[in-house]
Amino acid sequence: MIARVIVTPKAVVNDPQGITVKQGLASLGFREVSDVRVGKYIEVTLDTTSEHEARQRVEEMCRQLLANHVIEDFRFEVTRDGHHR
Amino acid sequence: MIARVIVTPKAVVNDPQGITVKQGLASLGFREVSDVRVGKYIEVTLDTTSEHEARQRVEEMCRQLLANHVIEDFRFEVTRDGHHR
Amino acid sequence: MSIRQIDERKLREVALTPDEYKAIVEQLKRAPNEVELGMLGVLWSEHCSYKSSKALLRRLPSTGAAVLQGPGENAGAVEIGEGWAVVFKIESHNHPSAIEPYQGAATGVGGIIRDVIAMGARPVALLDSLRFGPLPESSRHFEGVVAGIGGYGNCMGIPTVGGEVYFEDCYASNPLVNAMCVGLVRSDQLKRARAEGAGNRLLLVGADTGRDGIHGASFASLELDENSAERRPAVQVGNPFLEKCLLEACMDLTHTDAVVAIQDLGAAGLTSAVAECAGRVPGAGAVIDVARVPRRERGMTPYDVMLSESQERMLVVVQRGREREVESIFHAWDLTSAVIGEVTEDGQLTVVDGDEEVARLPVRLLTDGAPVRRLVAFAPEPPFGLDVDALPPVVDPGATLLRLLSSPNLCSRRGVIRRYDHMVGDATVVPPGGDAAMLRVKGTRIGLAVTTDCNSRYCHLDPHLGAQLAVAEAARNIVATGAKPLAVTDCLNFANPDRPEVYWEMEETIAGLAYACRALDVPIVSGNVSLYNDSNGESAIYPTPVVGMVGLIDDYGKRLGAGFRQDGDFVLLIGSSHNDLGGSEYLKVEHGYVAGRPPVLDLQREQAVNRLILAAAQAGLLHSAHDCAEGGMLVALAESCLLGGLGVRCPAVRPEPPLRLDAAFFGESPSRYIVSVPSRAMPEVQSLARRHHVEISLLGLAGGNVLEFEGQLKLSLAELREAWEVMVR
Amino acid sequence: MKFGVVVFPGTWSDRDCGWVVDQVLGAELVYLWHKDTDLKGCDCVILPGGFAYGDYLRTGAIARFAPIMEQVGEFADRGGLVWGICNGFQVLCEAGLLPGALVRNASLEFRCEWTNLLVERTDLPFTAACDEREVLRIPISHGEGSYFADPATLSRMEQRGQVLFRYCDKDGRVVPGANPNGSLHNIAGIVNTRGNVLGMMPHPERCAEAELGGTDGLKLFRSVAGGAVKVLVS
Ligand SMILES: Nc1ncnc2c1ncn2[C@@H]1O[C@H](COP(=O)(O)OP(=O)(O)O)[C@@H](O)[C@H]1O
Ligand SMILES: [Mg+2]
Repeated sequence: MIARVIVTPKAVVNDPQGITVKQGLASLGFREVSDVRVGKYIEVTLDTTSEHEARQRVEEMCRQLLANHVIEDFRFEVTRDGHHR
Repeated sequence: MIARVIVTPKAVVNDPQGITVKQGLASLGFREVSDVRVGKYIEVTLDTTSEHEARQRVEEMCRQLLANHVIEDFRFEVTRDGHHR
Repeated sequence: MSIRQIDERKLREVALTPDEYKAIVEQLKRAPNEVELGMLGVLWSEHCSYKSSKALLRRLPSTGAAVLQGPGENAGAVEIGEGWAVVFKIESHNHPSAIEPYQGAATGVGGIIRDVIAMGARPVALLDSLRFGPLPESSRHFEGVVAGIGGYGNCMGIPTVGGEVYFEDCYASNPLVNAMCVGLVRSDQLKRARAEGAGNRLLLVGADTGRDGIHGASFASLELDENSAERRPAVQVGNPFLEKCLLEACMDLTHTDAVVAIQDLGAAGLTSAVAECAGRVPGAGAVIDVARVPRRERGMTPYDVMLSESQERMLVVVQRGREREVESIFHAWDLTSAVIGEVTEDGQLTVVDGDEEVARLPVRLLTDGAPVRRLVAFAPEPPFGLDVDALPPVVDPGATLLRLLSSPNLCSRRGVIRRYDHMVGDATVVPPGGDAAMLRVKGTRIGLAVTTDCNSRYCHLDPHLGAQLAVAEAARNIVATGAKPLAVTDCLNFANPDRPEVYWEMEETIAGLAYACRALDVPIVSGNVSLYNDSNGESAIYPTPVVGMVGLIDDYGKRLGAGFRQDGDFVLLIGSSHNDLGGSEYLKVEHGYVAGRPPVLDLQREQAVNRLILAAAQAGLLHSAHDCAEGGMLVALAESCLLGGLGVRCPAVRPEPPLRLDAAFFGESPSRYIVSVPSRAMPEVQSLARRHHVEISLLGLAGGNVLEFEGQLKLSLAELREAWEVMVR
Repeated sequence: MKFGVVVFPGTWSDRDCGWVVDQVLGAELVYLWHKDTDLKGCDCVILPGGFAYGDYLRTGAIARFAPIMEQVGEFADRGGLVWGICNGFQVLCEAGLLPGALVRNASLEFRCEWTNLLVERTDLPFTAACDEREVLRIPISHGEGSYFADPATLSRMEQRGQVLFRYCDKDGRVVPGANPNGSLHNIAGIVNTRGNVLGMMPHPERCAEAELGGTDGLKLFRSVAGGAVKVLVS
């Protein structure tokens, strides 16, 4: 199983990195960019057969370690194989 | 338009963060985790109507700024609205 | 056996010439196999074999009463008293940094730290000597490199206390990133990486081995060209956290006497680590089983494992039978370790994969076999001369001063310095920002001053004199803190030595270094050479011999800073000024060119001036000292004001002919200092100066918040600071 | 008075804190290994600065799960003194022993420089030896020291006087220009409601001796030591 976890800064938390990237893009001529948020992407490979169980475990990992609920939101998807969508 | 860009360390490249997070998860009892890779998630909002054009532009952004082609790969999806899947 | 039997492509891939291949075949009396060819390729690369510079390097003085370890080990070591030794070395990471600035610089820092650890010393300071093309074009290099150095050093908890940053056109496509590490060890605990004792075990510890930087060493010895892209995987990602654990575990090794030697893995990975370790012991050899090497990736071949340059790995030679004892120390830090082989006495480096032998080469062939390259030197046309008398006189010295203070090479480095943790360790008693930094040796009163210096413009105009001036400036920066120059490590950065004018630069530079180090009595105990800083043969860099110097003061309570401290202090210029405008920052900034001869240097006078400063400092007569470097007397004076937050009032300067006003203000005559002296101490300072036959002149009185030369210039500290801190966001 | 200094893999201020406690303050010192499960009877636990576990993922995220942290949590609940410095502050937030979180500096740059701190309370063991609204000069050294808490939490903290140190100018004015990292309300250090757990980004252990540029840091160590131990050097 592969879990693809996306962790993003909460909207209330200001995201200087996002702002800087946006400015960087603008200075490169990408003026159509109106907003940028920068978060984390975490790919977890699990030796589990049950997709259901995998989901529960990954949910646990996120709550305990992968994300900090004070400043971050998380979401994830679990797929059987390595295919990217 | 919203582009969701995922930047990951190249498969051959050392990923200290992934290695350390994997050990962290193991010590928390998530022993079924066989591999962890940590990358970036970048959400770019564009004022563009054409999805096709957006794709081309985001591709450009990744090449020029968002990803470091020396050590990172990138992939992205472009959607009309803010919905996550 | 002839060259035709191997195709040229394979040779190019391992960066061996047909002649070198012939030499291999002759000495082996057979053709090397794939693995052997790869191993020889990396060890015979310029980076590992020094085949183009060896002959010249022998001319450098490397001995001295206090020297415990000169060149040849992982780092040099010098006795500093009370049972302590200082260990230090400088190394370049130019090519990787050109391609991936952050990781290139970071892994450069990681590498030099491991060299110091291998000597059994605890790293206590880092310095970084950096050169880039002009901003903003080179800001990607500049920002990435500074971030990378901080990223690694800060995470390791080793303060970065010094360095340099220069911006010059010639570095646009060949930035220079030289990192220096300084460590401390009890003299009797000093380690040497010698594979003694047949049967002793080879323990590989730290990171798992991946396909990192295969051919990195040979890559570092090639000019950057359009194909560099394909060699890009040679750039790696460092793991400072792992190295920190490695550091602490290696420090804990002092708890056991089971360790025979420690050797870091750097360029050419396992191959070079084992070969060097065995090579230092006559007749010694080693057997390695690649199957026992912990891997990060699947499907790695013996070739991959032997050539991998994965970072954060150490090789430890352990007494046979005591592996467990040593491994337990690494396991306490959650580090993986594996016994991968043992020391032999057959003088061969044998590589097996399980029970299959995959390579067997004489250690000597690997370490000393590379044919020394005999290169031609040819003096190029001397650069433009300079007719000083033809220069228009300086109109508005104040305006010129502001332009100089805000010029990229002279402006405040605070923006860089504060991105480095320069305080961790509670030992930084003179912080970066002035001349040399100083670290105290805890538990003693001993202070260690450290600096890196090189004005490559001087070297470009006259490599022999330029090299001398680099040594002299380093010494001056040390002396300005009240410390006595102790020893040197050098990083020689050049373009492609196959070009006669470049090889000539190397000859001249090394001769100049040797001459100055002898005259100032500072041995060179370690160093590094980086060649081919020369993309596509165009845009060759200036010859850049970076001098890293360590100095010693027996009581750091007597140390000096560069900034003025006391209202009413007398401000003196120590040393004499001449029309030294050649290659000056003034000439570049105000007149737009690099020309003329570098300042004349009289090493006897240099010594006299340094002795005077040290005597006065020892006697506690000085409140501050700052050497005059780029920008000359007036820039140095302004820096002393800004660093101390105190102005200075001076009568007009009326130079004695033939000395010109512009030269008096902005000329770069060496052997000069700006000092501040409490009035009561003036008589003693004057008599000291007489005794040392050193010219001193009273510039003015410290105090207030303006820098003034009556009727010539008057600037508030605020104005000066605004100009000086242009690069501080 | 016995100080315990916790050592995680990647910690580096442990030796500096140890030096000050032992060599400067002259108090009793014990190092606490992250794998330890008892606090060796110390009266104050210091979580020092560094990059525990490389600060990978998030600062302090992995360290908070170290075995020793359970003891530290219980010790705090019993009212024991817990003092997180820099990385230690980050660990305490991750562990939930202090509210809020520390995020990337607004400049996105690591910053090592001297700052001025306004002492907001002197009725706590950590600042007992300071004067009312004293300004302390103490250096910072971090890349992720920008304090964040949601508005509700923040105002609750302010009401309860949980903000102990704020970045200010040399005259004690809490102004944006004195804020080195973008912390909300210029927050440099906070305590829990009970006042026995302190987290601060600046490094007092780096300014306990004049030769290092200042001695204001020693005031905090003295406060904790309650003047009970006599100072060897200063
Ligand atoms: N890259 C750097 N890293 C750390 N410190 C630096 C760096 N560049 C300059 N510095 C510090 O800034 C101060 C001024 O640098 P520089 O002008 O080269 O001094 P000098 O002219 O005395 O050699 C010195 O203390 C130096 O160590
Ligand atoms: Mg100087």
